[in-house]
Order: sequence, then C-alpha cells, then structure tokens
Amino acid sequence: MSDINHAVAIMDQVPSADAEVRGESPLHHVGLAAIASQTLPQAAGVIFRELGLLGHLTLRVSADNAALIKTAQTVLGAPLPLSPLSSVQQGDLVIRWISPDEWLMTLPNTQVFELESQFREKMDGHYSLVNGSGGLTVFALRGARVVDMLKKSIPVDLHDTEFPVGKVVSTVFAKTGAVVRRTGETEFELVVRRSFADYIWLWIQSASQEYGLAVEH
Amino acid sequence: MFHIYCPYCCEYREEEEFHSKGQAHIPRPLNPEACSDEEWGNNLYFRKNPRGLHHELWVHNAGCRKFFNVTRDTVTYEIKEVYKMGEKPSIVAEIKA
Amino acid sequence: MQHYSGFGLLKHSLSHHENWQRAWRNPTPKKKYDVIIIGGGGHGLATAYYLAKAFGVTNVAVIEKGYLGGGNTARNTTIVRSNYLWDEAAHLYEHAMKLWEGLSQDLNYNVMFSQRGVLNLGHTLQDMRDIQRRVNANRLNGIDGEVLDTQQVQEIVPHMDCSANTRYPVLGASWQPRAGVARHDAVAWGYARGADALGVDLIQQTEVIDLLIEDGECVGVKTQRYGDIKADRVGSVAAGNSSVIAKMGGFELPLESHPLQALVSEPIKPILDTVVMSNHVHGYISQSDKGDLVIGAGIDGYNGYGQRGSFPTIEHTLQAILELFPIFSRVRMNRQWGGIVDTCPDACPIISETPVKNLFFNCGWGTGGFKATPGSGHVFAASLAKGEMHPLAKPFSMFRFHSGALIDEHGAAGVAH
Amino acid sequence: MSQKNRLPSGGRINRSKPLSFAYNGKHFQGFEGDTLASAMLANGIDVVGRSFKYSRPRGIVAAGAEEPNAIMQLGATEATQIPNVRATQQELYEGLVSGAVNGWPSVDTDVMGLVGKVGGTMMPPGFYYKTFMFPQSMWGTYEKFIRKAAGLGRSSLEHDPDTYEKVNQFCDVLVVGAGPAGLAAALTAARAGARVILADEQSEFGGSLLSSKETLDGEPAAAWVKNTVVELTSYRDVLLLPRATVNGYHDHNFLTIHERCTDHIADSAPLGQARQRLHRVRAKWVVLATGAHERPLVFGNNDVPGSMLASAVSTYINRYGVVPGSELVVMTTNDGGYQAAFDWLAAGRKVVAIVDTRQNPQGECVAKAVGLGLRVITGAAVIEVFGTKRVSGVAVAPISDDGSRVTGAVSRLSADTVASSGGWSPVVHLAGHTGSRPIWREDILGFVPGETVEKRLTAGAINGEYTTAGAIAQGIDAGRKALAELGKKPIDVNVPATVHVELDSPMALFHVPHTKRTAQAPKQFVDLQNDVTAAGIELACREGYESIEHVKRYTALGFGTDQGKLGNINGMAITANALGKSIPETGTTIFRPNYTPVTFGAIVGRDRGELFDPKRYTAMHAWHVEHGAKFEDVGQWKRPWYFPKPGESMQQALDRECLATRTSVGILDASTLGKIDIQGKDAREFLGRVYTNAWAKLAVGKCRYGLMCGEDGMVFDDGVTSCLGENHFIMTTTTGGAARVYEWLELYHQTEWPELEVYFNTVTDHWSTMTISGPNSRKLLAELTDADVSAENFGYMDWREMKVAGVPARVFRISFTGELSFEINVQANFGLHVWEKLFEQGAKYDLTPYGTETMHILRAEKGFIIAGQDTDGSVHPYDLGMGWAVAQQKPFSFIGKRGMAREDCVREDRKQLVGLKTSDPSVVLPEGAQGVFDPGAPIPMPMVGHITSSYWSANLGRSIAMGLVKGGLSRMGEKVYYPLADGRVIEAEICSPVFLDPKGERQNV
Repeated sequence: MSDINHAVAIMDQVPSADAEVRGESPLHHVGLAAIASQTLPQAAGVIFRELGLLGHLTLRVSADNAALIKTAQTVLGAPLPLSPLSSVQQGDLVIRWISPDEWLMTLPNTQVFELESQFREKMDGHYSLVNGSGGLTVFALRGARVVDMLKKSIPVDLHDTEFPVGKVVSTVFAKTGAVVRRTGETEFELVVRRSFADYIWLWIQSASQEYGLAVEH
Repeated sequence: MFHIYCPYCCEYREEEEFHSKGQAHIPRPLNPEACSDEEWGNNLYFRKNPRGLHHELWVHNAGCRKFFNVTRDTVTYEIKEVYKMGEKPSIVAEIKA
Repeated sequence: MQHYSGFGLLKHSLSHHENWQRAWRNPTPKKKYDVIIIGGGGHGLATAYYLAKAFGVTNVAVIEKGYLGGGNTARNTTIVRSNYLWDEAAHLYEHAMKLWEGLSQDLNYNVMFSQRGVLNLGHTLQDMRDIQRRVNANRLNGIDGEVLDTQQVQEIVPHMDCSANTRYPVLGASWQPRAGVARHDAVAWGYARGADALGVDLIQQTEVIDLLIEDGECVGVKTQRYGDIKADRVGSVAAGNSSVIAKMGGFELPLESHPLQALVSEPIKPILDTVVMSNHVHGYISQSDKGDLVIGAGIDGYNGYGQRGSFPTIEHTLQAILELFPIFSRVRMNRQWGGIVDTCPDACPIISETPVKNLFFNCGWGTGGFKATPGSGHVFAASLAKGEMHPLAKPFSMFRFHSGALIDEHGAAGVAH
Repeated sequence: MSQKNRLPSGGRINRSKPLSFAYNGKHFQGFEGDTLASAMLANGIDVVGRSFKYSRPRGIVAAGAEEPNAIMQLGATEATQIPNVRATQQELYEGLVSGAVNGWPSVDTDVMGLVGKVGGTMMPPGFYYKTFMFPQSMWGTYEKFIRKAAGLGRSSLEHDPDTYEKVNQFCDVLVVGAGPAGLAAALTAARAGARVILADEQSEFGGSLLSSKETLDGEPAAAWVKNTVVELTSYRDVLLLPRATVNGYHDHNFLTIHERCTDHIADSAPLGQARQRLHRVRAKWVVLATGAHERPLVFGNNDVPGSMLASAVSTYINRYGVVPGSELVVMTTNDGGYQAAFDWLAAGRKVVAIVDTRQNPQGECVAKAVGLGLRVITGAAVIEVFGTKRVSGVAVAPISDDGSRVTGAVSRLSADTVASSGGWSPVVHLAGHTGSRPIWREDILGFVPGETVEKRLTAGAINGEYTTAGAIAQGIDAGRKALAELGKKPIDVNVPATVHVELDSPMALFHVPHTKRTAQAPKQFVDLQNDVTAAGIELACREGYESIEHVKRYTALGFGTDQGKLGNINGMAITANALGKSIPETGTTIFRPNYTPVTFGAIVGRDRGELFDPKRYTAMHAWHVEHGAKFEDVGQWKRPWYFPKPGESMQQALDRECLATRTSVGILDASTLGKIDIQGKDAREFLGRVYTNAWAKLAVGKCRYGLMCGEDGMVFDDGVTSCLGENHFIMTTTTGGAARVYEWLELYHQTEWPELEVYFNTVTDHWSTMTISGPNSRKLLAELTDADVSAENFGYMDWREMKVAGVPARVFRISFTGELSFEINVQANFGLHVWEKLFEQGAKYDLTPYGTETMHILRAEKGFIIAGQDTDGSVHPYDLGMGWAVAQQKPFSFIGKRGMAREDCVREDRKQLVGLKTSDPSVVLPEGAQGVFDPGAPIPMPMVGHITSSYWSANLGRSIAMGLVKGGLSRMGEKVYYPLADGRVIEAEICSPVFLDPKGERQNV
C-alpha cells in the first residue's frame, strides 16, 4: 500500500469502516450535541453548527497555467473560481479562491483519496494537492444577527453590496485567522484551524451573548 | 491605521491583515562569496530609511499570503502605489543632486 | 548661572517672580565652532554640556530644527534602568545610571529622578531562563538586580493580578531597585541651562539642510536660517532623522525609523509605586507624579516619520495592561502620541566614526534612548573632544554591521522603553 | 429636596420623572434629562472641586466636553468606581452616587486651601524644577507628598463587572457631530443612498439647536431636528449613534467612536448588555461638523464659582430649566454674549449689567438689550471678581480699545454670577490628529482646520460659520461634495428659513488687563484644571521657554483631562503677546487622540481574560487534562509539561518519566511541532538553499536533520525533514518557529527564487504526532500494526507508511531522546483514537506519558540542542559544534553560508556550546548562571558564557548541563566557575555535551 515510487506520496488517511475507528472533530471535547439539546434556534440571533470531519484539500497551481487549470477542472468536474475572492459550490464540493495560485476545497472525507489519485493520474506539471482534513474544520453560522456578531470578529466590510453570497475572504478572526464565505443572506461559513477551533468557539459564544446563541448538531 | 490595496486579492483590506517587511528591491547577491564583509553587511543591514517616498515590501499574511511592493510617503503615510513582485514602481522619489 | 533653591523661590516670590533670569540665551550663531552638534534633544544637549563641563570644549553650538528637547525627549515614557544583558550595553547604561544619580544636583535642576525600581516580568519558562541569565550577568557586571518569584512580585505590586488563572501567569521577575523614572522635559532643560551657562550656543528653529564636506572631511553644516556654519568636528545626534543627515554625508546607516507609540490615562490617585514591564504580554506601565498611568509597548512595524502609529498597537498595549491589571478597566485613556525611533538590527545604538572624517554619529537608540541620556552624552562628548571614540563607545561602531560583532539586546529591549 | 435654581417650566427635562442622586454623601433631586452638572446647579451646589495646585474652590464653568472643573468620582460600589467623570457630560440617573475628587476633610472646608494661599506665591510654573534637590536622599520623601497631592479620582480596586463591545464599521460618509451642519450633511448623503454614520457625543441630536430659541421655517429649531432625525432613521444604511464621541482620527480615514451604551442608566450595565462600545470605523469620506467652544475671558479671580461661560448660562436655562444664580454680570467681546443676558432676564432673574469690551458695538443685540432696559457698559471689562466660594461682586473698569490696559476708574458691581464670552474657538482637534496643522483666521479670531491628505470635509462652526442657516448650508454642501466623490447623484435638501440678525465684528481680547501688572494682579486663570495663570505663562516666556510646546510643558497648560479646550487659545495668544509674536507665528500645540478620555475596557473589548490570547490545543489535549498533566505555555500552545501522579513532586515525576522511557517505553505528544508539506521538482534544490546541510542525495523513505540559519549565519530553527517522494518532502520545525519558518520559505520563494517550481503548505494541525520512545517501543508498535517494523526493514532515520491501530499512518524512525523511537503521524481526527489504543496496548510495558520537561532532559543527556534555548540568535552551527551539519561544498551559496564567514564569526574565542559536569554531581547548575574562568576576579568579572540547559539526570545519577563557553570546544577538561546570587560559586568541568551513549547504539537497535 505504500506509494514510495511516485514523485509525490499520497495516502488514504481514512480508516476503513470495519476498523471501528471513531473520528473526532476539533470541537469534539466541547460536547456540542449536549449543548444543542439545551438551546432553541428560534430564540437565537446566531445559530452555530460545526461541520466536522470533512475532507479538506488545498490545490496549488498557477492560474496562468491554462492547461493544468483545464485538467484540474475536468478532474474536479467543476470550474475553478479564477476571479479573486470567489467560490464555486457543486453538490458536496466547495472550492474557495485563496490566492492566485491556491484553492481550498471541501468534500466528504471519504472522497479525498479518490480525488488525490485522480489528480496524480491526470495532472502532469507543477502543482500540489495537499490533504489538510485533520487540521481544518468548518463552522456554519446563520441567524438574523450573524453579521453583527462577525462585525465584532473580523475587520472586513460585510455589507451585502461589498460581501455578496459566494464571496470568500481569508482574514484575521479575533487573534487568529479564518477563511470566511457568505453562504446566504444571513449565513456564513468559517474554515478554521484545528488548534484554534476552541478559541474561536469561545469567542463566538462571547460575541453572540447579546443576541442569543443556539447550537445545532 | 492603513487601508491597503492588495494587488492579488484586488481590494482594500485593513492593515491588521498585513505585515511590513521593510525596504523593497534588495536583491540577494548572486554570488555571496564574492562579497566583502562590507558589501555583505551593507546588503544585510544598511537601509535608505527615507523621510518621504519609500518603496517597501509588505505581505498579506492573513489573506492571500502574497508579498508585494508599496510606495508610501513615510511622513504623510499616503500610499501612492502598490505593485506586484517583479514589477517596477511608476512613482519614484526625485534623486537629490 | 542663577542658583535654584527653595530659598531662591521664597526670595523671588517677594518680587512676584519678575526677576528670574532666562534659563538659556537665544544667540545668533558664530561663523565657526570647535564642535557643532546637530540635534537639540536630550542626548545632543547632554553632549554639549559634558563637552564644556568635563572636557573644556566650550566653543560649541547645538543646532536644533525645532525647539529644545522637542523630539523623543519630549515623547518617551521616562523609564531609566541599566539591567542590560551584554557587557557592552550593560557598561554603557550603567555609566548613564551613575550619572543619573546626582544629576539634579550636578545641573542644579531637579530632573525628578525617582529610583522606584523596575520589574521585568517573566511569564514562560524561557522568560525565567532569560531573566536568570540577565540578572546573573548584571550582578557580575556590578549592576544591582534580583530574581523574584511570584510572591515577591505580588508584594511589590499588590494591585497586579499575579494569580495562576491568567492567560500567561506571572512566574517571576527581574528587579532592579536603582532603576526608575525621571521628568523627561527637565532633563533637556537642565542640560540646556547648564550648557548655556558654560558658553554653549543653543540655536533653535534652525534646520541643517546639508553638511559641508571638503575632500572627504566634514567642515561644518549648511542651515536654512543662517547659511553655512563651520566646525572642526560635527556630531549628529538626530535620533529618528539620523538617516536623513547620513544621506547628506553620502552614506547609509543600518537604521529604520519607526513610530513608537505611548499613552497616558487621566490622572488618578497613587496606586502603582514602581515600573512594571512585560516582554511577553507586551506592555509596560508606571505612574507619573502627576497621577497619570504612563503606558507603552512596541514599535509599529513600518517605517514612519509621522510621529504617529496605528491604532491596533494601542489596543494590544492596553490588552496587555488589563491582563496584568484588570482593575484598571474603568480608568480612561486621556492621550496617545508617537515618536520616531531609529532602530538598529541588534537593538543597540550607534556611537561611531563615519566614512566622513570629523563627522560622528550618535543614533540608533531605538526604544532605549532616554535612559542612556547622560551616559550617551558623556561618552560622545569625550569622543568628540578627543577625535577618537571613548572606550565605552567603541563596541557601538557602525562598522560592527560589517564585521558581524553585533550586540543583540532584543531580549532586554523586547518591549519599547 | 428643593431645587432652588430650577425654573417652573421650560427646558428639555421631564419634571414628572424626578431622580435622586448623591453628592459627597448628601442627597439631592434632579429630573430625567438633567446632566449631573445641571442637577447640581439646580440645587445650588457652587463648589464641585478643589484646584490641582492652589486647591482653590471651583465651580461649574461650562455645559459640555470643555468643562475643566466638574471632574467627579462616580460609582455606588467598589467594583463600579469611575474616576474623573465630567459632570457636564454625565446624564443623571436614579441613585447616581458622586463625589468630589479632592479636598480634605471636605471640598468645602479644605485645609490644602490654606497651603495654596500661603504656598501659592512660592509655586510659580516649574517651581519643582528649582527645588526639592537638597539633600539628594530626600527626593523620594518629597515625591511621596507631591504624588499624594496630585491625581484626581481613584481607580476601582476590584474587577470590572461589565463587558465592552468592539465593532468594525465601514461607511461612505462618517459625519461627526449632529448639530445643524452635521444633520444637514448626513441628510444630504443619506437621501442619495450613501452608507452614513452620524455620531454625536450628546444624548440627543441637535447640538446648539437644543438650547437655542431660534426658529427654522417658522418653527422651533427642535422641530427641524426631530423631522431630520425621523427621516434619517428611515434609511436602511444609516447608523445613528448618540452618546457616541468620535475620539480619534487616524490615517486613511480610520476613526474610533466611543459609544456609552448604559452610562446614562447606571454605573454598571444591566445584565446581557455592554456598558460601552468602541466602533472602529473605516470611512470613504469624513465630514467634521464638530462645532466650536466658547472662549472664556481671562481676568482676576476668574476661577471663583459663579464665573461661567455665557453660552453655558444660556444652555442651563434653555435646555435644563436651571438658572445658575440670581444676579448676573455679562462680559463679552462679541454680540454672542448678549444672549445669556436675554435668557437670564427671561428666566425672571436680575441682570446687573452687560459689560461689552468694545468701544462702540453696533449689533442688533445691543439695541435689543437697551430696548429691554438692560444696562450696557461699553469699552469696559470686568477686571476682577470678588468672593471665594461664590462670586459676590465684580470690579469693572474702562479699557483701551486694543484691550491692553485699564484707562479709568474702577467701579464695583454686586453680582453672584459672571458670564463671559471671548468669542468662539472651532473644535479642530480631530482635524489635527493625522498631522495637519490648523490655520489662524483673523476675521473669526480662531483656528480652522488646515490642509490634509485625508478624504475629509468640514461644515459649520468648525469653519467659523456661526449662523444656523450658514451651518446648514455648509452641511448640505459637504454632503454633496462627498456624494460627487462617491459618484452618487444628490437629491435636494432645503436650507430652512431663519431670522437674520445683524452682527457687529468681535474684539480680539485674550487677556483682560488689570490696574496692576500681570505678575502682581490677582490670579488670572488661563487653564483652570492645571492652575495655569497669565502671569505663569509670561514668566515661562521670560525664562526662555519660548516655543508654545515649552510653555505647555513648563506650565502644564492644556495638560488636563480637558486637554485645554477652554484655555489653549488664550494661552497661545498670551504667549504670542509676551514674545511679541503673532498668534499664527506662535502656533498651536499638537492635537492628539483622544478628543475626550476613553475607557481602557472599551479599547480592549473582549480581548482579555480567557480571550486575551488563543490557547492552542492538540487532538489529545482532553486526555492530557484528564490525566493530570501540568502544562507549559509554548508560543500559544498548551503543551504537557509533566504528568505528576498523586503525591508526586515535580522532580519525582520527571525521574519516573525519564527512567521509564530509557528502560521500557514513554510517549510524547509531539503534535505541536511545525510541519510543512513541500512539493515540486525543485523542492530538493530549495531545501539545499535554506538548510545548511546537503539534501541532493536524500532518498525517498529517508529522514534527515537540518539546521536553518539567517543570512547572518546564525541558527534560528532546526528539525527533521523527510523525503516522501522524489518531489515531495515534509519538513518539521520547532513548535515556536513554525509560522516564522513557513513565512521564511514563502519570502525566499516569492521574492528571490520564483523560478523554482515548489509549493509549501502548512500541515501542522493536520497531523497528530505521537512519539513512542524506549527499548520496548518497537514491540509496542509491532503489536498495533501488520507492517514489518524490524530493524532490518525499518532502519534508523527511515519512514514507513502503515496502519497503526487501524488508522493509516506515516511512522518516522527518528529520535530526539537517543532511544529507539517511532514518531507516529495520523490524521488528527483519529489522533486520540490511536493515542488511547497505544495506552491500552502499552499497559503491559507501563507505557508512560511524558511532557516537555522530560523530553528536554532526555535530549540533553544526548547533547541535542533546542533552538531558542541553547541558541539565542548569536550562535552559528560551528559555535554549536555542529559543523558536521554544514555542507560548505554545496554548489549554491545556502542561506547563512556567507554570514557565518564574516570576520567576527570566525574568531577562535567565540562562545561555543559544550557540556558541563559540576564537580559535585549532586549540584544542579541553575540555567542562566554566568561562567567565569577566575572566580577570584573583582567585579565587573569577565564572563565567558552562560548555562543554557541544566537538569538532574536520573539515568546518569548526576546533574548535567550544556552551556556556552568562550573557546569552549578547545577547552575540554578545563574548569569554569559559576558565581550565583546566593553567594555560592559552582565549579564545573567542560566536557562533550553527549552524556549518554556517544555511539548512538540505543537509537540504532
């Protein structure tokens, strides 16, 4: 199963179902399920949900390399968002523009290896595809006061004319960072690093206090 | 606090997302061994530090993580121009005779 | 020079204080001086004073583009200490410390040097290793210093949160009892008055716009207001503007001028009797005799001559202060400001000869200039008087950046002070 | 409680909502809509404080932010104490508790007052520079008294119960000030669909109109305000912020607004609400409509309670229904001052006289005054006030038409209130924050905003436009200008019709003359809060303090919490006069944030306590907590430091962890190590350039240790990098160095070598890394995997891919302990699972968790360095005795190569890292101890280097240490002495830093 002869080593990092391995998202220790059972979404201005255990892949390739971009899009079966700060969503696959030569994709963790293998098969040239599934998690936020809460947290203009649905920014979130995407008029999604997840969770609880916070699980 | 246009993200962002990396356009000598201690020291440490127009290197470290150049007045703090790595500034300080 | 004393005040009060002499003259410059000093801040004025007082060179002019003591002397947070790590820096700052002790009497001008002690806090195991290392070095260099544990720190600063449940608990501190604060403006004025009385010409509102250089030798300065003024030797003590003067001399310096911000609260009743500094949470604080909490931290990351910086620096500084002193949450910030500090790659100054003969530079003090004022002035005066660098100044040559003999004080100078 | 100065009707207060409050322990009553100041005046409270230096009784002078005297201590409980609250800006609420900030035993009978009277003459500006010098030793004592006397209010001694919010705002137009000009500007911008923020420091919008008797379009001014606010409220993109002071104007149109959300309700916020909110605003355009402050006149004893600003008198009458006295004398240099007399008269109290300093004023108001039968004395001035705790009378005398001297006999008028107006000073503070200097305008006798690089407009009184119609017109114009710049089409806004009043020009008078010379006249105060007098300023100038900054610093002019809003312009004018200069020549001092003081808590927001700085956790953190780990802060990470068992001391725990690892197997959570995935055909080349050693031949499946240096040749990080594929590597960095190394790689790739085909990705958080170390580690691993982990198939410095406990893993056979070790890396989502399986399986080997401290000891036994502890940015690889890790023959001049070849870096006697054995093996050298070769040398002793690492080694049964020693590598066997603070001198012998298993047999088995 080792793949040492290739120029780039990839590995199916997800245990097979029969191995009976439980996966733990970065907020596992918080016990969101328990909290969820005690909060009422109707009453809350901010509703929080962790989309844990997703597959996260970072694609690095120059946007100027038309051939490779084309191949990548064929493999993905979706267009790469080439214009800055944009994103593409297609079924379970979300592709976020991070920089002119970088995209962050999320998809089911079980599909990651297949996609990596496809890339290695089809892509020939200078690119990299890196699995970051263990190091990232997604916080989905919605509610009437989500924008107000985010205004306390990130130094970015969230007015709908400046930050329409689908826009993605990488920015500072309090004293760490996050990739922020608007998924609806009052819905946002944060991609955050595992080791900072607890801090951001604490921050969101505090910043949402005056609006009421509910958790979904 | 500065409002800086990132030439890669193509919009203005807050200074908090960026880091200043000092004077721009200081290429690493191609053959360091050929440098005298003096030349190496000059390259490493000695800076223009102008009062006025300054070409400096910034990185959008909390954003796209790209390095780019900024031409800024170090007295008024006006940003006159931003340009990508490898590009030349169109606004330059007049050379004092 | 008119002698200052309590009795003098009583006497003058009878004549409604109408007969006080000028503290210094306002002369028009001569054609030529033995030594011209560019920059009438604390360091420049101290240099002039010691040139006249200690080395008998009285034909001296100090040329200041603004007003005396109007640069960083007027904008710093007045901390004085000498607990530096490396021998070279420690000896220089301790030389200054010894001059601080007794400076008011020497100048007959009360600079209010208050030896209330300085604490440098440690919050991590590596902090404490560094503190041990520095304090041991200080003691073997003859500089007072102790390593305190959390309990001892709490006794000195009863209102600081020394509990274990802060984000970065206080694990201990270094303590220099002889350190403290002084009245910054008074230092400049005291030296100015003393230098003037010894015959030094203080030329204010006069900007040096060029250096007079004849075949590689500096022979004077060109000023906006008075044209050329000749001198056998020229010493630049222009702090944040040093690179501008160096450019006139046709060379560059290993300097970057950065904004350094500070702030004061409204005056409150005495609550903090010493100086508390923390590199790790990144802030420092003391209380002025007037009652203001005087607070600062680090420089802004970009070059700037605007005497102002960015707001996040102020936010981070106050976050650090409330981490240490949560009880100050309701105290209010009255005023913030910025200075221009000329920082060296190794956080140590430059006191040096230059590529131009008879042109000397004293700069690069970064965030550590005020505390060094008397020592800096004294060794620079000695160097200008003799035309060769004072032994304490030698290690601070600008040419150390060629040889690689840097003196890295980033640890000791971690936060700006 | 009676409110003897309260009018039966009128004002904007709600008489049906009485509110009780306490001042200095006595209880009083005011009404909803009052400020603390108006309520105090209503109750006839004259003395609200004692002055800073002379301890003179002081009363309320103004009605707004410029108030210098009414600085109160607020708060009903210890935790809610607020120092230095300006009574004129504090809205009254039920149960408000206030007190004067100084005065002993009380502000009314203050003994310091005597000291002030007696000692006052000995306390000219800068007196403290001239005395307290002898004897030297006494300064500390003098200082205690000075400090006690100084300071205003006091800090709370308990934790603040309240929370503070901070919000990032973005808008097209930020309008500062909601007076006529500001409202008009906001309305103009809002109608055209611009995103507008309108902020005003007062509780209600309207500014001067709130206390004006003017009519707009025939209706009371308040009606126009109401309609405008109603319309503004209807726009989605308009944010209206009352009780919100714009305090700082920073570069690129970044401004801070301090909103006081609940300060008008109580001294502590209701549950679930924030007490205050700081808005961090980025505005495309800023309109400053900050208005103007009235200038008081400077005359003898002008600080006696009852001496007020003329406009303040009108404000108290018209807005609060309070007449602050019974007999009024008005002194004015301009027509504006007359209004106070008209309002006073309308309130049914006696106007003694209007003293107009102009010889022959012609404005309509003069005629009106005469028509009302008021006594108008022209060409004269109030040169002195009588009374101590309240004005009892005034001395009036004719003055020359230039206002420089008294020209005739002095007459005395009885009065309890003096209202003075010296004209208006535009509020240019914010305009000056970004470095623009204000400009003097002779026609309006005031400074107006100067040129700026900011996208800033101004409207109304800040421009010297003092008529309501004019201000509104300028506001509309500013709004239109902003819209034009924003490319938005304006919609018309009308200027309401107002009654025009013919005005005469004002007289420039900044210092009212006295029959005596200034130095001998009664004190003429310029800055009330700091007791700065005209005589003091003249003295400073005489003594040579000629720059306005010198005058400010020598006299303390403008140093107060009001930052000289009332006094500065008079002070500058007096300075100019003393120096024979013009006012513009003298100039202003620099304006800095804050306009008015801002609570620390509001600036800090929620970045405190738990949220002061992130705590970073690994996937196994919960387990560590459960198992009693003590934690160490490493960067932002919380790393297990050691795992004490109940009743164990730290040393006992460390000994146990160390022995268990060397004799059986221990486990470390190494997930915090930085990890960078490197891909591309030039990855190898790149590694060769950033590491000091060679990478060209590292085979796939192999690992190698590398040193990273700066261009100066000094080590700044190290770690193991493994070859995953021909074009694929994974680099590890120190825990603290991860971010820096990653940016370092990107910097060189993007700025120096963009032609190299390589990509870097941070994967630190992606992998959970657990290191099992010790003789039994192979057995343990073998039991959890099908892979062949035998020495033959899995050699030292190899890595293999395998399943561990059912989880796909990359296992690296590298060792930081010198023992047989396996570093197991799995996707972090499965880290805890594998960790727990290891413990289940490892029980029989007594698998022992250890933390950073044991790791440090074990690596020190092997002489492995820790970058950042054994290095400090001043040592290069050769100093560390690690020349073996420098490949000088590499074709490309790697980073650091040239640096470490500089003159000073090749000295023989550099400090070099060596091992040190104390002569007494039971003594552990303290880390940070400084070594000397000659313990007998006098202070200052020549030091030769310090101890970087030092531990008790349970395995070796002795202490071990590493340290830097001058020329140490060539001094093996020599002695170094370490004099300690406690007087001990510890002797140690220089040795190799490898204390255990020099041949490395243990890790190679």
